[in-house]
Amino acid sequence: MSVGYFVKETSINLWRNRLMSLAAIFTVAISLSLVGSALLIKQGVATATSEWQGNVQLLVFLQPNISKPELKAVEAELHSLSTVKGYSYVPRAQAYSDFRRLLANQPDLVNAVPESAVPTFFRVSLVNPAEAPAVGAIFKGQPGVDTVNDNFSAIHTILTISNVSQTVILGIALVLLVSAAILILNVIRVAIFSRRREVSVMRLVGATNVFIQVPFMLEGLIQGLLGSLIAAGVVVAVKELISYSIQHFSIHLLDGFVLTSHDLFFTLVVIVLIGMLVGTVGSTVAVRRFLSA
Amino acid sequence: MSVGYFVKETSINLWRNRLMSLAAIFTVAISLSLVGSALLIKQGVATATSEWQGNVQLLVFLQPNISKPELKAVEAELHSLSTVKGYSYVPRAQAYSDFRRLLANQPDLVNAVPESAVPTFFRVSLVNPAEAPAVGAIFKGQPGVDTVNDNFSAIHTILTISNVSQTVILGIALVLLVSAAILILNVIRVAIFSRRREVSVMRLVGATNVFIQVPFMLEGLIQGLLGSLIAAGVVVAVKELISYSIQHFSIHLLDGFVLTSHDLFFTLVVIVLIGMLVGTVGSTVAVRRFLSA
Amino acid sequence: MIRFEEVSKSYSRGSSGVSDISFEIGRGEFVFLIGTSGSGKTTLMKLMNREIKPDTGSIWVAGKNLVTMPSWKVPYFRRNIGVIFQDFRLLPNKSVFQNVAFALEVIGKPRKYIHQQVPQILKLVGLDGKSERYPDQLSGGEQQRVAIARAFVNRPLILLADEPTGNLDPDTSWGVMNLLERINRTGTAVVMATHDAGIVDSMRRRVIEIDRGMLHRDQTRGVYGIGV
Amino acid sequence: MIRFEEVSKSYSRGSSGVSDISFEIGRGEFVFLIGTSGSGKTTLMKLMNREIKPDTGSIWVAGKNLVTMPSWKVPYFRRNIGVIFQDFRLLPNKSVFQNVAFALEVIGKPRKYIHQQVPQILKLVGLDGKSERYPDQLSGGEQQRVAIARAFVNRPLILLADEPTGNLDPDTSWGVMNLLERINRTGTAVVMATHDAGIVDSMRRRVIEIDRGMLHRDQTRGVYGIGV
Ligand SMILES: Nc1ncnc2c1ncn2[C@@H]1O[C@H](COP(=O)(O)OP(=O)(O)OP(=O)(O)O)[C@@H](O)[C@H]1O
Ligand SMILES: Nc1ncnc2c1ncn2[C@@H]1O[C@H](COP(=O)(O)OP(=O)(O)OP(=O)(O)O)[C@@H](O)[C@H]1O
Ligand SMILES: [Mg+2]
Ligand SMILES: [Mg+2]
Repeated sequence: MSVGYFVKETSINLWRNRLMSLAAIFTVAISLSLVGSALLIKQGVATATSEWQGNVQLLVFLQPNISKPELKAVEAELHSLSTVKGYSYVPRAQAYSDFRRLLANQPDLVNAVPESAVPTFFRVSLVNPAEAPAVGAIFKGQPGVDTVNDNFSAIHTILTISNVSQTVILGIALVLLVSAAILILNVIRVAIFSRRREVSVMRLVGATNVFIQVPFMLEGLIQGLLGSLIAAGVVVAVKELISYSIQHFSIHLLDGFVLTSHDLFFTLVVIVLIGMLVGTVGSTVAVRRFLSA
Repeated sequence: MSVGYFVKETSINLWRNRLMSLAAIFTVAISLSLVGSALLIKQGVATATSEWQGNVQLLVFLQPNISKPELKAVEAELHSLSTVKGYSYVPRAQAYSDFRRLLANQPDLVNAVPESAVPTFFRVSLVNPAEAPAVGAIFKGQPGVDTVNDNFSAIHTILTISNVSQTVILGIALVLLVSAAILILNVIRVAIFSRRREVSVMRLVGATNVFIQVPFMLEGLIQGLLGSLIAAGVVVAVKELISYSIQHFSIHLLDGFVLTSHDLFFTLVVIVLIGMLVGTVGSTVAVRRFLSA
Repeated sequence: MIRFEEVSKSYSRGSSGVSDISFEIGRGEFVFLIGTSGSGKTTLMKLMNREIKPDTGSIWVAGKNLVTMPSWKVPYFRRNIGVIFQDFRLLPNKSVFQNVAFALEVIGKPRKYIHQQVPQILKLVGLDGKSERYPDQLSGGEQQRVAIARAFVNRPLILLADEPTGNLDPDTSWGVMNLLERINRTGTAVVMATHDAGIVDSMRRRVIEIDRGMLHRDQTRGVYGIGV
Repeated sequence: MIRFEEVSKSYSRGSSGVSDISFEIGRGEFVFLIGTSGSGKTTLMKLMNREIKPDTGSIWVAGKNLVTMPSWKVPYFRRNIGVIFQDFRLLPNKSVFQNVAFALEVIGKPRKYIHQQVPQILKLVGLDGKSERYPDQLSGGEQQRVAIARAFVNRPLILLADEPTGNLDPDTSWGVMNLLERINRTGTAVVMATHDAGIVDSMRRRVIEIDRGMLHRDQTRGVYGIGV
């Protein structure tokens, strides 16, 4: 059993059965491109969500007549809390202009509210947005604090959408993965079925099962590898396309939808490993059927 | 050339080559399930969008000191316009409670605005939300009208999201469709390749090309049909699953995401036609390769 | 019936094949094609059946010029010719009955005719009772006889038999030779490639000998070896 | 070397196969296996090679009990046995050289040894110059000779030859018979199924005749037909 023999054998077989090889490679490439793109999009959504989450803010409204020490106390409290990532004080002038912007469509309303009636507040960003209610509770009773607006229902909605869509996309990726595996096994099975006579002749001249299997295994491995490398190329292209579209058409909603090269790398590794695994296992299992006789 | 001969021939071949037949059927089923699901989701998004669009409203704010005849004139105008689907007058009391709800988080602001400062308005729904700016322009100068709030940027955002996602999903469906076609052709090619000897023997005993091709064509047709029927079943199941999830988990955001039985029927017809077409054409083309010699 | 005029055919690899062969075989003749292994007998048969085309020269079979024949006409041409291939070429997916019946289905014979003819011919070659078997369930000689039955069944004008007795025992071989003779007497031209000196010597029919692709001998009422 | 004890084997369809066969073949013997087409010669060969298992009875080959042999041992067992199959069973994806070399690669012979042995054996069967061809580029007789070369090349203990001259002309046949005799003289037992009465009659070796699956005659220094 020399390595040279198996290498030679495998390359001859790949070439002599190139129609079959190409079919297998194509199948791997197409199926894994789909799986990879789905995985990539899932990661994009995850990134976008944590980006959105980063924007979640707690607004601590202060009473108009808050005293300096009370203000200091609130600020000290914000400073000491480890769950608070950062905060900023919004003075009356800015709060008023924010208010005007918010109600720009109803000028009558805006005119009805004097600047003095607009409260000042702290804009607080949290380490983990899910902790917003707890942090809000700390300040709610505090002297000088009017009310705490955790736009929590907004967070909740975004988190729900994100979770649902991540689950759905992951589900799609899994369905695609299973489909890919079945499709690849299918095409390998059919390809090897047409070589069953060859296998039986090998057995008849005294080749052991391992000796027969190894070249088929290597063939499957190489087909899986080549197919998944093509798929990897497609996934990279898809990533570029998405990034380009987001920038070019300035779909601001999707600004958070950044695909990091880490995500990409992870996806590519997953794809290539799956391709090699399915190729190898598929051909090994397919050959074994004709070895049992 | 009797019909009986071809029917017998086809059924024998399907059975004697059942591994290949199953592989082809599986491939058709899996690929077309993906295509069908994508099509279905695209239609769901389209339905949801038109549902959302139906909720788009034009708010015609009236001046606090509007006179009765002026009010009548505005109402008459609304009544006469064919682009207006419906409208309702919102009196001060209701407008004020709407306002309170809107600013529930800022009680100071709410307290600062007296009920008398809140304007009354007409809530107008349009036949085609895209016409909102044009309709708005009609009322803007009119006596007694303060301002017109077409929440047009919201419509715009929703339409953009919807269009983008419909395009993306349609793109995915097309990619899946092309992938499906390639995968199916692939598996058929490989399956028929392993029967090339059979084809050459037929030629040698004087069978015409048509005589050889017809059973292969019928085989492909039946494989495509069976595969796409399975895919149709999967698509129906996907539809049920989506409907169930939306109701069960009360994902209100997706309330408009209704899949009509018309959409479903259309999708199923498309799938089955594609399956039959690809199966038939695929096997015909694949056999032809071995007929040229 | 069959006319070869200065026919040459060489395969891409090496110089093998046949070169500069001319002969004519008349209606109802019986001809033995002999020669050492690899001399070109099967190549000649393939040329007569238009399985391959010659490089140069012209071939006429059953009144048709095989060199200029468009490929869509080939199937119709082949229906006049029964061929027993050296490697049998049975359809592995069809039973014995179906394999033989196929030659009749191809030319559009009605079901009833087929169900009457096929069992008859299977009996003639000694395969009655094995008609439901598939080729891989038959012995070598039995497969050969299926091939013979298929070539006979549509009463061809010309019968090309490439070593039809190679896998048969002497008794069965003589049975097949009797059959070939009977077919020949009905006016069918028979061309048979063979290595069986005994058969050639006792039949005393026309012998064409090929030697390394060249026509070496064409003898009426010939024998296998010159020295015999 | 080979011992059959009351061996029976019937195929699922019909009653064919062999029944109640007993015989013993010693080291270095040369045995002809004869019988009409379909009598069971190939079935016996397949039993000796453990391609199939008997229904009842026991078979010993090269000191091994084939009935109880676990299937993972079969490949190692087969390396002691050279087989020439009636239908050649060449690997279509390998050239002539590779087909023959494969039998040596399987038993792990070094490259150098292979490159020295294979051309030698190909020359012996008259295929020098055709080693780069693929099976479908060979005449019937040439394919048969490749099969013969493959069976010889690893100097087996036992050689099973199923009609090894079926597609060969008389001269080449005699060449193959000489080869078989030489191999036999080195101590290899040879079992050869054949329909060639001339060869059997002039070699005068042991003859085992099978008739419809039963042992009909076992004769030292026998002839093909009883009456000859
Ligand atoms: N497809 C091919 N490609 C290359 N060479 C070929 C091909 N077919 C046949 N040959 C060569 O042509 C020569 C003649 O072959 P052919 O099959 O006609 O011989 P034959 O007389 O039928 O021999 P046999 O008695 O062994 O069947 C042989 O040397 C063979 O190797
Ligand atoms: N796989 C099988 N299934 C069913 N019957 C079979 C199978 N293989 C062989 N037979 C039958 O068993 C009988 C013996 O076959 P075998 O191949 O041993 O004959 P043989 O003596 O080698 O004949 P030949 O000289 O024609 O090669 C034949 O009647 C054949 O039809
Ligand atoms: Mg030949
Ligand atoms: Mg046999």
